[in-house]
Amino acid sequence: MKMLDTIPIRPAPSPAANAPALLREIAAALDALLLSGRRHCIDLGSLPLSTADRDLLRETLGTGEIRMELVALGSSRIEETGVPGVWWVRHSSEDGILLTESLEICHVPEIVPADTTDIANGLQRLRQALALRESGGH
Amino acid sequence: MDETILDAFRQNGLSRRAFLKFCAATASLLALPPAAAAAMAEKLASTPRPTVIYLSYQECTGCLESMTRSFSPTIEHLMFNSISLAFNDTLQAAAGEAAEAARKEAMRKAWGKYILIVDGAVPMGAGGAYCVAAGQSAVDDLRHAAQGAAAIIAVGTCAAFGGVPYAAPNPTGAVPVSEVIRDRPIINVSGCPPIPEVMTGVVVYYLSFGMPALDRQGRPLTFYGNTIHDRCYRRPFYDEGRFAHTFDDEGARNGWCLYELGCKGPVTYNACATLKWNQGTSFPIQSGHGCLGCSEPDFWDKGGFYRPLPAATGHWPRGEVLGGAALGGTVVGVGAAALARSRQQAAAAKSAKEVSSPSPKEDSHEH
Amino acid sequence: MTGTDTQFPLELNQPRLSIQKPEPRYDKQGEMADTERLDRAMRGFVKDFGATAALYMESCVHCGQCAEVCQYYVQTGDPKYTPIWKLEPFKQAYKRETGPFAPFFRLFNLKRRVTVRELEEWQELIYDSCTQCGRCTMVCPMGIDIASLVGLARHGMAAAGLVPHELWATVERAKREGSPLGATPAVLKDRIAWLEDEHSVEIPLDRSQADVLMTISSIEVMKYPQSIVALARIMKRMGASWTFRSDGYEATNFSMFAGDQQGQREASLKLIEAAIAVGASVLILPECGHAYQALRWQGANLYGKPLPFRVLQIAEYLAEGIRQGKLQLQPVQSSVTFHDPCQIVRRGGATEAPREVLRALGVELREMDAHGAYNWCCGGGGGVVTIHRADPLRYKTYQIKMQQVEDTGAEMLVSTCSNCRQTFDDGQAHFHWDKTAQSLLELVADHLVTEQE
Amino acid sequence: MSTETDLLDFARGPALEAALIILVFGIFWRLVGVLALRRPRDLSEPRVRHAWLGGVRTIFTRMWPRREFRPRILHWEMVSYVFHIGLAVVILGLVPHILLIRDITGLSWPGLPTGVITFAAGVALISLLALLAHRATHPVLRRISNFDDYFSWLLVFTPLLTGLMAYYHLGGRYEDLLAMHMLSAELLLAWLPFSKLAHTVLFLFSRGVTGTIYSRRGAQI
Repeated sequence: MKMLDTIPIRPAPSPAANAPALLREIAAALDALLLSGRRHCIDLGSLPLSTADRDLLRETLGTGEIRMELVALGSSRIEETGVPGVWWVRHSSEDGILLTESLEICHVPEIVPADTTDIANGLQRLRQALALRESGGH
Repeated sequence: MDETILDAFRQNGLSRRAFLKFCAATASLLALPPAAAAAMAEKLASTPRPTVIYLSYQECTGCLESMTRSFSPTIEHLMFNSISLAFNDTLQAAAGEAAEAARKEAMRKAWGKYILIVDGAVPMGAGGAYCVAAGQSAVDDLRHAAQGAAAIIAVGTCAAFGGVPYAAPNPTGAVPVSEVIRDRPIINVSGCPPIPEVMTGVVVYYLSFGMPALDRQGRPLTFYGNTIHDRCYRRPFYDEGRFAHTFDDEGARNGWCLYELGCKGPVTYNACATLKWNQGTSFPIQSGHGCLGCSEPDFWDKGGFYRPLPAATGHWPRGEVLGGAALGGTVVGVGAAALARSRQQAAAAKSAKEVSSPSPKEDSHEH
Repeated sequence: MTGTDTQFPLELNQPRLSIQKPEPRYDKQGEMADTERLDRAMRGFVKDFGATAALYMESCVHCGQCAEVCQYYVQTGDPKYTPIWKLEPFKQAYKRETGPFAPFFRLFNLKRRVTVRELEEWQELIYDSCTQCGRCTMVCPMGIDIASLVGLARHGMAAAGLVPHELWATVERAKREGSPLGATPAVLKDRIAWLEDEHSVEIPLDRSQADVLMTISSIEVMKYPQSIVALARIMKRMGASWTFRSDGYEATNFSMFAGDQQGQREASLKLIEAAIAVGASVLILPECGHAYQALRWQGANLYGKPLPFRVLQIAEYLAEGIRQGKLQLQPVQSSVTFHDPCQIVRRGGATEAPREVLRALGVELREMDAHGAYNWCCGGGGGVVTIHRADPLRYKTYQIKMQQVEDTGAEMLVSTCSNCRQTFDDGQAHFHWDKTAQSLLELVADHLVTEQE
Repeated sequence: MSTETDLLDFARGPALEAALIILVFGIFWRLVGVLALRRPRDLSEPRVRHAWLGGVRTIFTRMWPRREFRPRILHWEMVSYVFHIGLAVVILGLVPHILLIRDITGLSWPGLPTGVITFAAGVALISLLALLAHRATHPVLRRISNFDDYFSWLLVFTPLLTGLMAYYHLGGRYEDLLAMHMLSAELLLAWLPFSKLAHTVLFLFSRGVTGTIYSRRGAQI
């Protein structure tokens, strides 16, 4: 009887089929961003991307200047690619599982700027802390 | 109870960023266009956290087991942030009369507004006696609970289409929820079990956008809009005519199409091929086994899991039946020929008589 | 003349060219109710239906290819001349009466009964526009032998008295006088005596014993007597023991054309019995296509047992003689094209014999574009040449043949069927054509190596 | 429980069984009903021995028209050939079809890529349309065509069309289209023995018989 791990399993070959179309979509979205300021988002999870597709995307877009890490409900990585205005966004869960991966074409991804309510809440917390410090500092 | 979902997030110490991330992940899961994440965020930010009642009848708890393994949105997020799970036999701490009392209280408070999740088929046989809890039969319980529900989500193939209990010979007279309740919107989330993210995703979708678009089987098109076959990574092999003929042949090792081994992918609507299972790890076909068609009605009774789709479903004895047809045809053919021959003989005899006594008119010809 | 329509008198002795556009008409023989006529037609048609004919009737896929090779359709473009359409009422009758689903069709009346009107209308299609040449058989992708089915259809038509007058009259005369053209035994004796005198040849008649029974077409007796002389000279040269018999000489069988089976059988039996009476080992059929069909291939079946002698068409006999060195021939210094008589070649299988003879004559044989089994019919077969009203149609089809012959550029046109020859002569006169069809037999007789050598 | 999958189950189960029974029953009825008619022995002296060999040969030689006939018939013969080959490729090359045949008969062979099948089906459909147009316009074909011709055409056309539609999910859901496809093909099978479509079997016999008769006479056939 053959051991299971001796059965040779070869993965099916998968050429880069979708990346070229994606790159053209990105170019068009950048055009639109420059002209009208419209932001665009491409959900990479909804497309069948092979390893070759990913490699081609990575290679073509390159690495940019900004790399951010967001820690909320697990970690998220927000990286600008070598093409300014194109952001590679990866959200992971608390267990480190990739939830969604997208390319955002915008000046800054929407999730980055601090929200007014959150700022207000933070300000409130800051004031409380200050008050506590002033009252209890001595 | 008018606390919104965003409020719930904040109360749990989460920022709007986390909320946006939740929405983005969920929209991606639901295969909504990226712009819908923003719409969802807006809607959920203002939607009151709904009450959910989860009832279990003839089922195996496989669906709930599956649901608790959802990674996006996680069941924890659902329970703590998005919904108020007021009753679930298995998950709640309370038991017995305390549990029943809690349920009654929750239903009374949210009467007409709560979401009812039903898991399992409903036995109708013997007056519903095959499934009784707290002195009430499943069918009566369901009828009552449904009256106060804004919508019903039938989770699992048993609740949606009858599933295992409904399979022939169906000794308990089991029926799907849709045969008991006809006056409430029902979303069928079929599968044995359904994909965890599909179950949680449907709940979030319902909260964000209301009733989803359904197919004819009452399933959300978002998850059940395509067949496994159409989204299968092995589909190119089908198109090239490359098939595994046995589970251990060259084709199977090469990962070729499992159609010949009985894969029901072409007629099975589900999201297995795209969402996959166990946090996107794999799905049956990727693991080398054909699709059983578990999200389709009557999948137990379709002629066999390993019979190829185009094969006849009936298990009639081919040789005997067709041989009999050939024999019958031969007998009828011989009969028809015998009849024709006897008519020919009669015609020949009559014509011979005419020739032997020629008609005077023909005879009297002169030039 | 009871039994035929007096409105259209028969003019059998008129020269053929005097016939001007005849009125379209349906001929009927005998007085009987339509139902009786129909009953007879169906019985006559159905009673001979065997598995083969039934198979053909079942197999047609209505592809229409038969029309494209039929001279009548090709020359007129009229779809009613589609060969399989000529059988339509009979196909319908078959499906209703004999086919495997016949009881079903009768029960639900899915195939309605054929009417006498239809049969009358189809008379032209069954007789006037089909020479039973069998070209359609050669193209049919299902291999349906339409020509043989037309023969069966004619059985029904004849039984119902729905035969064109001239053909019917020809048959009647053949039955009454022993010959369709008046070559009675007495006339035959006279002719032979006169020919013996005139040409100083010996023509044996009514010998009691002979190896070879020679038969004759009355067309030859009446129109081409030189053929008989040619025959006598060749037989003498070959040193054969042969004879004509006044009790069995007429090789033509117009009853077969008309569909009169009784008559066909009687005519064949005369020949068979005469051959047996003289103890012949060979019965030779003259240059006549349908005689070959009637006796060579249908004779034994009508007789009921295999014939105790061989049946050869004269060209086959000549070819044998040449092969055995009994005939030496002088070369013919001319280019020749050969017209294949349908019943001898396409439907008879004697394709090579006449060509063998032509080769022995050293001619330059220029085959027509379609020859052998794919030959175009002269247009006179199947009894069509007897039907006066069919003449305009026949001339149209004859044009194909003329063109074919012209295209070869051959100096001489040879055939081995007096019925074809008669058709050629008639067509030649009609179109003032410069080509005369020659008899292969006469050509051989004219080129025998002279006695001294 | 749901009608749409019931339809597919019906097509795969009872309908298929019924169609096959009718097909086999009908073909035997028709063939035996014909072959059991009188078959008198031909008593004439054959020119050629073993004429049946000629019959077998004719089954093949009659597949292509003789040179003499080609100018007038070859073009439509080719269209007809294109249709027949296309149909054969679709019926015998598509893996689901092979699996069905294997399920019924136990016979199996390798399939063809679906691209080839789609192309063949498209070609078959187009040639069928052309043949219909030809039948509806050519005077000879108009004259000799009957209900059988047009209905049989429809019954051949429908499974091809529904098959393509099912494959490409055009105009409905796959299982509905598949059910329609199977039902239409089953209707075709059940109709076959009683119609001109029986030429699929009859051609062997009618060609063979004519080939035998004329080979026996030594004629070219």
